[in-house]
Amino acid sequence: MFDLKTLDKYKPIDNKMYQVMDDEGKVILKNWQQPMSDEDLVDAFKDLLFERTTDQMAVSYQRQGRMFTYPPNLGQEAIHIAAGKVIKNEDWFVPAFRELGAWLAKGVSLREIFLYFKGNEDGSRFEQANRMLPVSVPIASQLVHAAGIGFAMNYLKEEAASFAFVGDGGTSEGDFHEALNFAAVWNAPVVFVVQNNQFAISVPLKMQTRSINLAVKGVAYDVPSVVVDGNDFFAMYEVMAFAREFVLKEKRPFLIEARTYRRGAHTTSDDPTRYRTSEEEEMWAAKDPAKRLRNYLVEKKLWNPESEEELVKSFKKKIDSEFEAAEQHPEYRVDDVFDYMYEKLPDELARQKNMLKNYLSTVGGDK
Amino acid sequence: MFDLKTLDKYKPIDNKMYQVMDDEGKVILKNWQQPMSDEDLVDAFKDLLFERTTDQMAVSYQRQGRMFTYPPNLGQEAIHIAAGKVIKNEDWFVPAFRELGAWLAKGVSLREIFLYFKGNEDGSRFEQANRMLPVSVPIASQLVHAAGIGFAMNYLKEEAASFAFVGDGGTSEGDFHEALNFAAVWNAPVVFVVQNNQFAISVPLKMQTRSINLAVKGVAYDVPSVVVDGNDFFAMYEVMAFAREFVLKEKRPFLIEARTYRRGAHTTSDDPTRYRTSEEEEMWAAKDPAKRLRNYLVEKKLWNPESEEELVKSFKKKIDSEFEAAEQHPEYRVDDVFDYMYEKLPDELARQKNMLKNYLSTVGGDK
Amino acid sequence: MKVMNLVQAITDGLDLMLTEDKNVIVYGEDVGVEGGVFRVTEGLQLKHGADRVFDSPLAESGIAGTALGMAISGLKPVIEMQFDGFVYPAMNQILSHISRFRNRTRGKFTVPMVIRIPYGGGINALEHHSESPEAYFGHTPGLKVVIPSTPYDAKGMLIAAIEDPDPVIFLEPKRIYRAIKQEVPEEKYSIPIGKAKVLNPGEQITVIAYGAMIREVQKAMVMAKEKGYSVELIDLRSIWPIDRDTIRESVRKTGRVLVVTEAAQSFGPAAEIISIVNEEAFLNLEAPPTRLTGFDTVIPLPLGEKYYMISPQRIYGEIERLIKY
Amino acid sequence: MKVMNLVQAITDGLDLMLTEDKNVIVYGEDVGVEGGVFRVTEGLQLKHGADRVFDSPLAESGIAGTALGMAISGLKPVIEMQFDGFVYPAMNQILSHISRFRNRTRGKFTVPMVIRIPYGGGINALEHHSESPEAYFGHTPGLKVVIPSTPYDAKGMLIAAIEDPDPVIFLEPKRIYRAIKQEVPEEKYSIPIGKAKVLNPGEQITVIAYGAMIREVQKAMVMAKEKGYSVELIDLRSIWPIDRDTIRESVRKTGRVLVVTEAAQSFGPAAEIISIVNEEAFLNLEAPPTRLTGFDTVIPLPLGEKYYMISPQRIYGEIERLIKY
Ligand SMILES: Cc1ncc(C[n+]2csc(CCOP(=O)(O)OP(=O)(O)O)c2C)c(N)n1
Ligand SMILES: Cc1ncc(C[n+]2csc(CCOP(=O)(O)OP(=O)(O)O)c2C)c(N)n1
Ligand SMILES: [Mg+2]
Ligand SMILES: [Mg+2]
Repeated sequence: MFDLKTLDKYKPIDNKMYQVMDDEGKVILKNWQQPMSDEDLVDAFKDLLFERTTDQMAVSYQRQGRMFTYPPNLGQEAIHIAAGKVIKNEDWFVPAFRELGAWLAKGVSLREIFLYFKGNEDGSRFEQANRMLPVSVPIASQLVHAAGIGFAMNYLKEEAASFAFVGDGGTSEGDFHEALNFAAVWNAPVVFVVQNNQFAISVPLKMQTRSINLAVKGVAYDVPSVVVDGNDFFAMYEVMAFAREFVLKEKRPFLIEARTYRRGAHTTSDDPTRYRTSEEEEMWAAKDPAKRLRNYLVEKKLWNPESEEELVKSFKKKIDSEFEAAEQHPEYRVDDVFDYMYEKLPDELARQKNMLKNYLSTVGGDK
Repeated sequence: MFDLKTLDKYKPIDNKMYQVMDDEGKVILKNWQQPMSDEDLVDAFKDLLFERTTDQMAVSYQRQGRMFTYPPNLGQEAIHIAAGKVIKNEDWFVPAFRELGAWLAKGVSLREIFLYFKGNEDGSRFEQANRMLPVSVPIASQLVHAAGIGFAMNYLKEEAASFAFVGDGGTSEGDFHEALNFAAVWNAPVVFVVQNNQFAISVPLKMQTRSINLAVKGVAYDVPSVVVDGNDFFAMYEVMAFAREFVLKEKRPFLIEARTYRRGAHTTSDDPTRYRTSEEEEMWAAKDPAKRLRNYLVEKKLWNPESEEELVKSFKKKIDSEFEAAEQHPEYRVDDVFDYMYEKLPDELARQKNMLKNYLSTVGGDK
Repeated sequence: MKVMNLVQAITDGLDLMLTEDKNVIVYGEDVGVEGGVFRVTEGLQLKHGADRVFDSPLAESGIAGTALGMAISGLKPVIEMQFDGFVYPAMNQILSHISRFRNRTRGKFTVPMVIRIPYGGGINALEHHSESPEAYFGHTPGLKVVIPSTPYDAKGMLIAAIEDPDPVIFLEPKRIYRAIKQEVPEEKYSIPIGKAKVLNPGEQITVIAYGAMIREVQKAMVMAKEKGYSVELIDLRSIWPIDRDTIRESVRKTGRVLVVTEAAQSFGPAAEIISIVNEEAFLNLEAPPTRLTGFDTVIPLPLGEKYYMISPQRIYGEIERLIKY
Repeated sequence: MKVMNLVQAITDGLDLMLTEDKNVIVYGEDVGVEGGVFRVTEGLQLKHGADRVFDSPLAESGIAGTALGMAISGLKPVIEMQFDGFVYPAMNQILSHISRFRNRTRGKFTVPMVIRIPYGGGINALEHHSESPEAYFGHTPGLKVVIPSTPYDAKGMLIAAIEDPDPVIFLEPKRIYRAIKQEVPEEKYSIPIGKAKVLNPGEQITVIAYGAMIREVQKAMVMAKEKGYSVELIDLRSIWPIDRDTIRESVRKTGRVLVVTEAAQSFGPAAEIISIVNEEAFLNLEAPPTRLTGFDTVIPLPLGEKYYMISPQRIYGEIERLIKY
C-alpha cells in the first residue's frame, strides 16, 4: 500500500514514478498486496469497461450528428475509476472535462452527460451527484475553486476532501499556480490531479514546460506530490486513497501527476494524425489500462474475457436507453435562457424575455 | 567568485543562502577574492549612499507635499547597486517599482524619477536610459514582458540579457508562473530577481506562500536559482554577474531570490508600526547593507567614514537641484492627455480633445 | 444614529453582517491586521478573528476564484480588490465563472458573494489606481453592479449585497470616502438593489450620475439654482440592474437629459443610459440626450488629472446649454 | 484574383506579411503543427519555420504579455486567442499594459501587435466558445478593435492591423469563416482602420451591423426589398475608432436607425452607436434609434441558441416597424 514511506521513496525531484504493474499487468512490486477485495476489483474493471463503452458510444452518437463536440477518455480510464472508488459522497469533485468514469461514480447520470454534450445546460445540473461541480471549460480556472472549497470545509469543520482535476496543458495557466499556493497557505484539504496525457490538443508536453515532470511543481508551494503511472489501476487507486487520507489528516493539499496518454482525439472535432505518429500511439496502446487490469484479473482467474462481449452488449443497451432519455428531454424553452441567471428574474431580464416571447408569438413560436 | 560549482553547493531545495560577509562586513568565505577593483568598489559604495540619500530626500519632499506617493528603498540598496554594476547598456531592465539604485545606473535621471512621482508621465520617458521599461504597477505583470523580450533577443540574435524584478508578494501572482514557464520553454536569457523584503505591504511572507524559500520555485520550471543575502553587496554582485553570463551562455533563464528587508514604509502612505515589531526592525537594521559594506571598506582602509557627511551633503545639493528641475518641468498640457495614446491621433480623440480645448477656452484655460 | 463617513458606514455594515452571520468571511490583500489600505476593514480582524477576516496571498484571480469555491460551499465571502485597476487579473474568474455558475448549473450552485472595489479618480494616485471599470461589469450578464454615493446608502446597499443570493460587484467611490458625513442608523437596514434615487426633484432637465460624480453635479446644481434652473438629479446607485422606471418617469417629465460619468466615453456607462432614454422617452425629448464623460484616454497621472476629471463648472455649462437648446 | 473564404483570406494575409517582414511572428495555442483549431494558420509553420510560427504554452496572459515584450523589442507579434472566451485570462495584460505602454512612456515604447480572436455564436459550441467581447475592448482606451465581415476585408484589414504601429484587436466572425466566398487579390492591399463601409445605399432606414450579423441583415434586406423598402446597410468594420462620419451622413439622410449586434444588450456595443446617432443626427430622427441585440444572459448552449441569435426575420420585423413608426 502506498504510504508515507513510499511517498518518500518516489520523490518527483528524482523523477521517480510509482507503478505497481508492468505493461502486461504483472505486479512488479515486492511484498505487494492487493488493496481491495477481489469483488471490488472486478467491479472496478466493469466500471472501466462501462466508461470505455460509453465513450465509444458517445463518439459514435457525435458522428451520427446526434451530439455536438465530445472529448473522449480512451486510455485514461484507470485514473477515473480509481478516483471514483476513493471519492466519498461528502467529498467535492472539481472536474476539468475528461474524467468520465469518475463523474459516473460521483453520481452523474449518463442522461445528463449526453444532454450536456447535446447542448443543454440541464445536463450540468447533476441532480443525483452530491458536491459535483460542472464541467470547467476555461482551462485550470476550476482549480482555485477547489482551494476555496477546501478553505470552506476547514471553516465549517467538515471532514471532506476536494478532488480537482486538470490536464498537463492546464499546468501552464496562472490559475494552476494560484490554486496550489492558496490551498497550501490555507491548509486546504485538496487533492490536485494532473492528468498528464502528453498533449494539450496538438501541443506536446515539451512545449508546455521544461520541468522534469509535473508533480515536481508541488515544490514551489510545499505541496507534497508524486508521479503515478496513470494507466496502472492499482498504482492510481493506492495513491488516490493515500492522498485523500493525507489531505484530511494533514490539512494540506496533495498533488498527483497521473502519467497517461490520450489514445483518442482531443475532441470529436480533432484529428490527432496531424500532430503525432502511429509509433507513439502504438507504444502507448501497449500500456493500455484496460488491458493491464484485464490481464491481472485473468491471471488471477477473476475474469473470463469471453464474458466481456456479452457484458459490453448489455452496457450498450443501457447507454442507448440513457441516450434516448436525453433525446426525449423536454424541449429547450425561452425561460431556460433567462430564468437561471439570478435567483429572482430582474425586471430588465423580464422585459427582455417578454420582448422575445412577444416576438415569438407573432411568428408562431419559431424564429 | 560565484560559479557553477557554487551554484551546485547552494541549492534552494536545501534552503541554503549564498553570503560573503557577515552582518558586520567580515568576509566569511574561505579563499574569497574581492570581485572588483578597490576603485570600483568605492564607487559602488558611493552609489549606494547616493541611492539612500535620494530616497531620504524623496520621502521628505513627499512629506512637504511636493510629491505624491513614493516607495522607499531603504535597506534594499545592495541589490540595486549590484544589479546596476552588472547590467550593461544593451541589457533590458524590467522593473517593478523598488529598484532605485539600479534605475540610476541604467541611466534614468533623478529629474524623471521625481517627475514621475510628482504625477507626470514625462517622468516615465526615461530619455537617456537604454532598454529601461517604465515602473510596472500591476504586481508581477511585467515579468511576462521580460520573457517576450528574451524571446526577441534570441530571435534577433542579440547578445543581451533581461533583468526582471518582482517582490516576494509578486511571486503569488499567476503572471510570475507564466513568465518563468514561458522564459524556460523559450530558452529566454532572463534574470528574474525576487526582492524578498519579507512583506507585501502588511502581509508577511508566511501568509504569501508555504514554500521553504522563493528561489525553490524555479524547480517548477527547470529554472536554476539561488537564494542570496540581499544585504550583502558582494554576494549580490557575484550572483548578478554570474546570472548574466549564465543566461546568455546557456540560453535559459535564472532566478535569484535576494533576501532582504524593507526598512522603511511600503510607500509614504503606509505606517509599518501597524503590522511589525520594532524588535524585528532592529534585527534587520543590524544587517543593513550600507553598514556592512562600509565596515568592509573601512577595515580595508578604502573609506574614511568622516568624509561621508560632506559627500552626502554634496549629494543632497545635486538631488535638490534635480528636484527643482522636475518642479520647473513644463506644465502639463491638454495635448499630453491625448497625444500619446496612438501614433496618430484618431479622429475620435481629436474630437474629444477639441471639445475640451473649446471648453477650456470659454472658461479661461482653467477648469 | 451616528455620524459616519462612507468608509465608516461600510465598516459598520461589514461588522454588522460579520456579527449576524457566521458564514460571512472577509478577505483580500492587507484587509487583516492592516485593516485595508483605506482602513475599511479596520478593527474587524480583532473583533471577529483571523479565521474570518484575513489577508490572502497577492493574487486577484485566486482571491476571486476561491471566493466562488467558498460561496458554493455555503459561505458568504466579501472580498476586496485593493484598487480598481487590480481587478483585471480576476476578470476570467468574474466573467467566466462567478457570473455564470448559477446559470450553468441551472441553480444547483449559487454564488452569494460580494466583490468590494474602491474605484474612480480624483485622488492624485499612481496609474491603475483611478479606474472606472463599471461598464465592463455592467456588460457581463449574471452580475449585479452597485455604487453608493452616501454613507447611508453605502451601509444599506452593502447589507443588501451581502444578503443577495447572487454575486454583487460593490464599487466604492474612493474620492468621497471621507468627504461626506451623514447620520447613519446603527441597526440593520438594507436598500434594495436596482433602485435609483431621485436626489433632487426638478422640472427642466434630468441629470443622471452616480458615485463621486454626484457631489460634482450637486455643486453644479448650486450654480444652476442661482440662475433659476430647475434640475432633477438621479443617483443611479445600481448599474445593473438599471432602474428604467425612474429614468423614464424623469425624462418624460423634463424632456432633457444629461448623463455624467467619469468612465471613458466610448462603449462606456453613459451610452447605455442614453440608449435607455431613447427607448423609454424618445417622443418626449426636447434636446439630444447628452453625455459628459471621461475621455477615451488613460486617466492621466495627478498633474494631468484636472483635464480629465469633470468639473462642476463643465457640468453646469452642459445643463445650461441643454436647457437653452 | 483567387476565390477565398474568410479563413483562407486571413491565412493569405498572414502568409504575405510573414513573407514580407521577417519581424512578424505568429504564435498561440495550437497554431503551429496543427495550424490552429480553425486552420487559419495552416501551412504557415511549414513555410515560414517553427521559429516564426509556433505553439506557446497554454496560458493567455503569458501569450499576450510576451507579445508586448516582443513588440517593444522590435518584433511584430500576431497572436491568436483560441476562442473569444479564452481572452479573459489575458485581460490584465491587454487592459493594463498593451493598450497603455505607448502613453505611459510618452511614445518611447510602442506596441505594434495584433491579437486575433475568433468570436461570436451560432456555431453550436460549448460554453465560452460563442462570446462577443468587442465592447470590453472598445471601452479600453489605447486599443483599436476591428471586425471584418468579408474575405476581401479580412485580408486587407489584417494587413492594416499588422502594419499599424499600435495594438489591434482583430475579431474574426467564426460563424461565417467558411460561409462566404469572394475574389480576393493575391497581392498586398490594406483597408484603413476606422472606416465603415456602406454595403448598400438606401433611403428609408440605416441598419448598422458588423461581423456575422451582416449576413443576417442582408437576408432581412431581401425581405425588405420585396416589400419595397429602401434600406441602407453600414458595415461598421471598426469598433474603435468608430466612423462617426459615415453614421452621421447616413442617419441624417434616412432619419431612422437600427443597430444589430450579437453581444449582450446592457452596456453593449449597440448603446455606443445609438449615443453617437443622438450626438450627430438628433434633429433628423424620425423614430427612436433602436437596437436589436443579444440578451443580458449567458449565450445558451446549442439547443437554446436559437432563442439568443438574431434571425433575419426579427431584423426584418424591426426594419418594418421603424419605417412605419
Ligand atoms: C483558458 C482556455 N484556453 C484555451 C482553451 C481551449 N482548449 C480546450 S482544451 C485545450 C487543451 C487542454 O489540454 P490539457 O490541459 O492537457 O487537457 P487535455 O485536453 O489533454 O485533457 C485547450 C487549449 C480553453 N478551454 N481554455
Ligand atoms: C495586481 C496588483 N494587486 C495589488 C496591488 C497593490 N499593491 C501595490 S504594492 C503591493 C505589495 C507588493 O509586495 P511585494 O511584491 O512583496 O513588493 P514590495 O512592495 O515588498 O517591494 C500591493 C498589494 C498592485 N499594485 N497590483
Ligand atoms: Mg493533456
Ligand atoms: Mg515585499
